[in-house]
Amino acid sequence: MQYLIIIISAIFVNNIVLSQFLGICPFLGVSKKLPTALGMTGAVTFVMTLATMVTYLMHSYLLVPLGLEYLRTITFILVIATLVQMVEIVLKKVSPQMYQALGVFLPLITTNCAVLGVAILALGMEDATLIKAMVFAFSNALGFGLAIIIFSSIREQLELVNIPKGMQGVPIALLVAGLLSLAFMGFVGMV
Amino acid sequence: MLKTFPKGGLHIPDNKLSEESPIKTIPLPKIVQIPIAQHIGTPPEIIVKRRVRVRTGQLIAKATSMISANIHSPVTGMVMKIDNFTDASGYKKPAIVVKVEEDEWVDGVDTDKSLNENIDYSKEEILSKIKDAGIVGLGGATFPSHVKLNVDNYSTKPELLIINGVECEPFLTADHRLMLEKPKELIVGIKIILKVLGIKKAVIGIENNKPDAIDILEKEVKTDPGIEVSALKVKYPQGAEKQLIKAITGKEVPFGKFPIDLGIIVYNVGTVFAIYEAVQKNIPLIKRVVTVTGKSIPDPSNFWVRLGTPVQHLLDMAGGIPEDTGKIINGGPMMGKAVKDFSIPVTKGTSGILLMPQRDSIRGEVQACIRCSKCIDVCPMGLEPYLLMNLTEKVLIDRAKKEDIMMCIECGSCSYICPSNRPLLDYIRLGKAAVKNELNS
Amino acid sequence: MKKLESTFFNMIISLTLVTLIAGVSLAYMNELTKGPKAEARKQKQIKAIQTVLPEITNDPFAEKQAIAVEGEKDSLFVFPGLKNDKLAGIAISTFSKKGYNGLIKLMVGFTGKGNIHNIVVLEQKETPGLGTKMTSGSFLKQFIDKNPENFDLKVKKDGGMVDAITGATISSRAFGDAVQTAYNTFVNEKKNFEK
Amino acid sequence: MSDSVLYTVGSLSGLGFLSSFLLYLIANKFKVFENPKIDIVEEMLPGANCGGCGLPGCRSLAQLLVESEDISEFYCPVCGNDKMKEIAVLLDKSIPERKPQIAVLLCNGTCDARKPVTTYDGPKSCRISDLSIASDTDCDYGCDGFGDCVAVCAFDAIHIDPETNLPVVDPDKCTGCNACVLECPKDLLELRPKNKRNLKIYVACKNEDKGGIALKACDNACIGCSKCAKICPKDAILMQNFLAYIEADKCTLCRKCVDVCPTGSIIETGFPPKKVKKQESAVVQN
Amino acid sequence: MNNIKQIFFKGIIKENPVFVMLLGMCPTLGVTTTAYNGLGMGIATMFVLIMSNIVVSLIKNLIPNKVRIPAFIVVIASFVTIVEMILEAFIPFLYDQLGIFIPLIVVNCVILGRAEAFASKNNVYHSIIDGLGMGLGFTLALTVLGATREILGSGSIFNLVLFGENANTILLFILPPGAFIALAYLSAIYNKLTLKN
Amino acid sequence: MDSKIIISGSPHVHTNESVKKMMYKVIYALIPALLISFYVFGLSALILTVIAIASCMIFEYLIQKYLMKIPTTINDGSAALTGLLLAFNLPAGLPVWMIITGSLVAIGIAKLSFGGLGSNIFNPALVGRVFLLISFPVQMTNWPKVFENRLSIADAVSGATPLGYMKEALRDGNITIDEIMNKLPSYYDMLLGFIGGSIGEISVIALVLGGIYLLWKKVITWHIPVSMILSIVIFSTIMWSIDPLHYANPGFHLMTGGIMLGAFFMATDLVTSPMDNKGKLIFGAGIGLITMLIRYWGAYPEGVSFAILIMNAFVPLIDKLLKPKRFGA
Ligand SMILES: Cc1cc2nc3c(=O)[nH]c(=O)nc-3n(C[C@H](O)[C@H](O)[C@H](O)COP(=O)(O)O)c2cc1C
Ligand SMILES: Cc1cc2nc3c(=O)[nH]c(=O)nc-3n(C[C@H](O)[C@H](O)[C@H](O)COP(=O)(O)O)c2cc1C
Ligand SMILES: Cc1cc2nc3c(=O)[nH]c(=O)nc-3n(C[C@H](O)[C@H](O)[C@H](O)COP(=O)(O)O)c2cc1C
Ligand SMILES: Cc1cc2nc3c(=O)[nH]c(=O)nc-3n(C[C@H](O)[C@H](O)[C@H](O)CO)c2cc1C
Ligand code: SF4
Ligand code: SF4
Ligand code: SF4
Ligand code: SF4
Ligand code: FES
Repeated sequence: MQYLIIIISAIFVNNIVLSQFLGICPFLGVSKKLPTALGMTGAVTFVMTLATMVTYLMHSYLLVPLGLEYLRTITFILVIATLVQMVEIVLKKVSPQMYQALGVFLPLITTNCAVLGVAILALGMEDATLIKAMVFAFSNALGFGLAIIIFSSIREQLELVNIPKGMQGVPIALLVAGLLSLAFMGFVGMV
Repeated sequence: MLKTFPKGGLHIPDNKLSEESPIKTIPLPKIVQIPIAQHIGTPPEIIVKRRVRVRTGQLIAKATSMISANIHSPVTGMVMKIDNFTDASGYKKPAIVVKVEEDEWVDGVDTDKSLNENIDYSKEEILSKIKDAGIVGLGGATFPSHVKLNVDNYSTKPELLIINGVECEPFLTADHRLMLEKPKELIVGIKIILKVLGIKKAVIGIENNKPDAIDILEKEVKTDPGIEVSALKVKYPQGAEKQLIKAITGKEVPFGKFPIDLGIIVYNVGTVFAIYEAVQKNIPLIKRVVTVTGKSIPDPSNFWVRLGTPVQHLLDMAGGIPEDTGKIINGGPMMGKAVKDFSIPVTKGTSGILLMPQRDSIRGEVQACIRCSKCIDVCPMGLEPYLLMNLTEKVLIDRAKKEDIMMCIECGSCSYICPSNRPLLDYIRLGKAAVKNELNS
Repeated sequence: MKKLESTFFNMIISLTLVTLIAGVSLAYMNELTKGPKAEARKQKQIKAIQTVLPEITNDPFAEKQAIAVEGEKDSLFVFPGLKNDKLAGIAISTFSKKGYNGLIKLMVGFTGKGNIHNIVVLEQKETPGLGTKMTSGSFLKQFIDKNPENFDLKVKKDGGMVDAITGATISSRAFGDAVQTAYNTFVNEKKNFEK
Repeated sequence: MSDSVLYTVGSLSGLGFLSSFLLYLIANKFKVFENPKIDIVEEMLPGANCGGCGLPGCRSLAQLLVESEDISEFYCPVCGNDKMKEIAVLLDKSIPERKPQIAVLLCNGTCDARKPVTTYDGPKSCRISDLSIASDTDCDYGCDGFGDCVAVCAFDAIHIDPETNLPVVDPDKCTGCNACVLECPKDLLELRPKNKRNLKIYVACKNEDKGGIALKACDNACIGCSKCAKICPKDAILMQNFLAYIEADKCTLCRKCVDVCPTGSIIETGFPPKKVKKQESAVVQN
Repeated sequence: MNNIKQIFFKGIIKENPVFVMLLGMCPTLGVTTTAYNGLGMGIATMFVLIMSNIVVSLIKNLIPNKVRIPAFIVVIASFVTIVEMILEAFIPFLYDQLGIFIPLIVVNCVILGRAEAFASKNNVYHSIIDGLGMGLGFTLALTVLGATREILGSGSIFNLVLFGENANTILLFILPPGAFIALAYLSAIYNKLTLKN
Repeated sequence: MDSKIIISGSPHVHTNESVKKMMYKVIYALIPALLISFYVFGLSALILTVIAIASCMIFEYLIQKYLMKIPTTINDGSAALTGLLLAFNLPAGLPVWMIITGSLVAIGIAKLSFGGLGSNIFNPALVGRVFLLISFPVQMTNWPKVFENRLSIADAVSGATPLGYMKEALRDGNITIDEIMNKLPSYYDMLLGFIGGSIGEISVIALVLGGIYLLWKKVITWHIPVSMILSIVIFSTIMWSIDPLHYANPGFHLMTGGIMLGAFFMATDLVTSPMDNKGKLIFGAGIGLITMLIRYWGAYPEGVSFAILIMNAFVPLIDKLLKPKRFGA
């Protein structure tokens, strides 16, 4: 049950993009086409879960025992950066197509604050355990995925209509994100 | 329950004004203008010269390639010009102009009106007669009939012949009148085709808004167990080959395949009559039934018309050109082509001439698509016309192709129904042309 | 100068070096700010205590006591305030988890008689514009100088005396709940501080 | 030094060591080579993705430029010779010099000269109108004036002149990218050499009908009288299908033909005004 | 000299990180409930940006390509941690307000983006100017957005009450959807203004 | 156009239906519900309706003319309809400036920013309503009592909607559904519309009548209303049978709140619903499900508006995934 609450909360109620404001850059950047959005979701899910696992372990077994909590930011980001770069190198070799699709955005996962943000937020959960942290990270990644998939399908549709000149590009994307977030306000209070 | 095709289609006020008017034979015009490109495929090669006298039924252009058809002189007279003239396509294309002098038929033609029921030719003889007569499909697509009939070309064995007596276009009554007036000839024609195909079974599909035709033909086929008449629910575009097959047999011709791949062959009733005349009477295809109609036409009629006759002549015969004419349509209101003026000649594919008054001719103001999905609902091919138009408009031709734009049969149902007056079919045609160009380059 | 190649040796050395230098400087910075950081945290509470209590002369922090609350893991903190060695009031850092978005933390100051001297909101995550109005003077004012003994801390809707924030009954309820907890603790603990 | 400092330095540099070690291992194990020059070349290209090079986009050209042995086939009209040379030098390859070009319109069927005989009532697109009708005038070859070419120009170089209802090419903006030439369903646009003062002489007509028919359709039509061909000292004028065509590489811009044309369908641009004779040319200012 | 000016101003207008490059959107949207928060965040980011630009441009040639990103990130993270410590120690009020977004300065794409795209290719002096320009552009955008949201959503500006405490303000603007919507229209206005020039 | 021969591509005939006619049919269909709300809430409902419609049309005109510089489309009736539906979703007696703000949001933000009629992703009237609900929760949940202050526009005595009352009561705990139900208006009142709520959502009968008219006129199809209502019935029946003490019966849920208004008039908005019939079924079912989730466990007592907006967001995805079956495929 508590896992269910974590999942629903992360995907719908406190959606990482639409209400927590994390990972907005890739959300706006790689959402022009549905297939790239799907690829990005996959990459983020993988990196986020993995990163949270590693950082959680590091936090509990290295930083806390040594009293080095203030190194949280720097160690976490170092781990994430290394991890992402490894994923990038591997992906380039294993699936060049996907690498093409995600292009410059794989390195940007490093600077995707969602990954670091979730890693940090995971520490703040009540009665955190490793499994819980990972479920938390995974469902946040799904929340990211849900948002970006809907968003990219909307943007693909908007390609076919005549957006007024002043609203083309960034403004309409932000406006759609805003209305999406408005709609998702309906879920508040659910958990 | 009457049969029909399940998905899409719509009801259009049918306005069959000339329904009651028997097919009249009209006097010959002063000149005829015979375009060379009258059918799908390669145009035939002109074999007459200027200042040569030709007789009615004489071969004047000879089929060149596999998919091509002969053209015969529809009148007797002098070849005046061989030049480019605007035809129904709106473009200037080569045509032969003959000054009409009289109506002297070539030898060997049986001009006797009596019925000849005995089919005493072999399969090969019939085929070559049809080929020589230059017969093409008169239902709209003008595909050379001998090609379609040559079963040796196909890997699938034919099983069923469908005769298309649907005439789902509003206003047009040519096929309807033909079925009423020449039922016996049609049955003979069907038997000829069955003989060539080597099968026994034929179905005549007729929409339920022509009960008299259904009655007459049903009486005629009583003695023939192989031929049956199938009354169909009225729904546009039931006359389209694929929809007709679906309505009668329940089978769907897959995209990129032909009816023959299901063992089915479809002929229009006009074509069947032409085949009868070619085989039994040696008459080449030089005339056809044309409906001349329109709300403001004094006297909507059906005529036997020699090919090449200018539209002007037909209109004179139907009571003159009304003042407020806004559009001259070669064909029916849904699929017909608007032409530039009254000098355009009748060709093998002309099933009707429709005049529309000015007020009905102007299109409504185009508005944004309100996504009402009516166009999707009426599309008989299961396409999404709104999407195809939008994609074409934004030059996303690859995506349009992925959305199966090439499947569109250009029935026009979508443009008809769109409450926003969107020119859906116009854009879909453009998209199809773009896809074709891309394929070529 | 030419850029270093990505050889094994170079990679390891350079990254290790960078982290090493970062480590040294961070550690140094940490040593430097350790004191001020703790001080800042303390100052925040001290300031809150000073606001909610009448004038005091002692360092309430020195006599801080943790009091466990039934059914909760966290405890309340009690800070006695003395003026010239006489009890001037008690500040209690209290909380309620019934807020619209969970935890609300208050510092409530009681005079010796149990009258509320003042309240400071330490932490809250309520909806901006709704629940957050609890930090506004107009809402807090109604508690000042009231004694919970005869001032029912329930909202009016539930039969109490608190004027709820419009549109934020839940937050108001939680606020009252936190103050009530503090008052209960005050009643229990008061005698321990009266010298 | 306190313990905490020691721990900090130890754990951080340990982490640094570990990351670089892992990265090195992985990087070596999964090596892929992608020529970094592609990125560099792509950055040098204009990035308009206009298709002027005949390829789907700038990156495709960059890739081909880098990867092909012989790059003389490839040319980005937008870059022009200088930039292309720069790229060639960078890649250590050579390219032939190309003359800059500019689009011109081979139709002078202005509203006054060519009266419509029917009304076209459909989407405002040259291509679509051509699907239902050759032209709403009697000339089958002339400009439809719906501006498909305008829409396709990535450089804002074509505009429809409301007076004549014909497109006008801005010689300063046109890069000769060929996009409009490919787009026009009537094949009315042609790339001709660009020179300093925008000097050009060309026959602004594509009507292949006989003279009489052509003239009936449009006052400015070329009637195929061959006067220009006869007077041309360089044999630069080709007569075909009742239509004259001036070959740009033979033409020396002597302007003799301009004077003899009875309909004024030969257009000269960029020349100082002559002693007022044929002024029709003023209609198309490109 | 002109060059310097260009580097400086491009961050503020032509390549404004928020309106044009869409970088660092999370803090942009997340902390701008008030003008004050936007300003604070902007300044904190600017500090990190300038410092890391300096260090990155200093050590750019010492770092092999493969460990470039981790190395830059360590540099950035160090400065972020320093900012975090300073804020916690000396401006605790702002520290509380900015919350999780302080550590997230590390991943603010603007900073790594500039380190990668500019500082790693230019000298120290230019990198400082670039950092300053970008930082100011960022700060400006955040402050304007913060001010807009604060005025509409709370009826105040820099915590200065404008319409009286009980005025009905459009709450939505201090909630997440309002952030997106306000920024959407601000960038539309920005587009309009810059396009005209 | 002079009397020349006209050329255009086929087809050369067209139906009588037009966008304008469709919009007006929807407006006609809403009239019974509108009359009931005038009867129940009186003058303030009339003022609300007039202001909402007028301001929507004025904004449409001003923005199109002066900001977008395109021909205005106020004549097609869609702006008026948006205004009417916005009014239907607001409580009577809402301050005028808030109504106008809602219109600005509906027309300016939700509709014209996307390019106008047909281009918007989200239902404009609902965006306007939800914007107001979140921005002004106090005023937006201040429901005038029925049949009181009908003729004045003074501050109305505030009542509660049945759903709002139930949510509040359930949150306090210690009270069962039956006890709550006893304090609520009778089913008869709910059916006719003599209950508190937004002006247009109250009368089930009038709304269903209008819906049937639209179905008959083929402006809407049955798919969305049926699947939406069905999913609500199924979900609420399941919860009700599990725990009848804390979950109300399906009949109550159907008759309260904006379900009928939503099902027949707002979820069916052509622009913001899927094109494909299967897609429409999924869309409707999704709305039903989310509505009930919000009603049961969300912060808001009523969920139809949010549910429709959330499903609006899924429409492009649904359109992409669900296509009509191609002929011969
Ligand atoms: C390019 C082309 C090739 C065709 N090939 C065949 C064929 O091989 N066999 C056949 O029976 N019909 C063939 N047809 C004829 C069609 O099956 C069909 O009878 C004809 O196109 C008229 O149908 P419609 O008016 O519905 O389009 C062909 C038609 C076209 C246009
Ligand atoms: C939309 C559409 C409607 C058609 N309607 C008819 C019709 O009413 N009657 C008819 O004989 N053919 C109609 N056709 C043509 C048939 O598809 C087919 O070409 C014809 O029946 C084949 O016979 P034919 O080769 O003898 O012409 C229609 C085609 C299309 C695409
Ligand atoms: C987005 C949202 C935020 C809310 N925030 C709060 C809040 O911070 N505090 C609160 O007491 N109620 C909040 N509410 C309102 C509650 O859900 C509940 O309706 C209200 O507290 C009780 O109504 P009343 O105070 O008008 O009697 C919020 C509601 C919504 C929809
Ligand atoms: C059946 C039907 C339902 C409609 N429902 C709404 C609605 O709920 N909200 C709205 O703003 N407009 C509605 N409209 C009007 C119109 O579609 C709407 O203004 C567009 O969404 C604007 O692009 C409706 C129109 C029709 C035909
Ligand atoms: S014209 Fe094409 S797209 Fe339109 S309804 Fe007919 S088949 Fe479908
Ligand atoms: S019928 Fe017209 S308005 Fe309706 S969906 Fe199709 S294109 Fe759009
Ligand atoms: S030049 Fe060609 S593309 Fe341009 S307007 Fe004329 S016909 Fe159209
Ligand atoms: S006018 Fe034609 S050739 Fe010139 S830039 Fe534009 S599209 Fe290219
Ligand atoms: S700032 Fe969060 S992803 Fe860029």
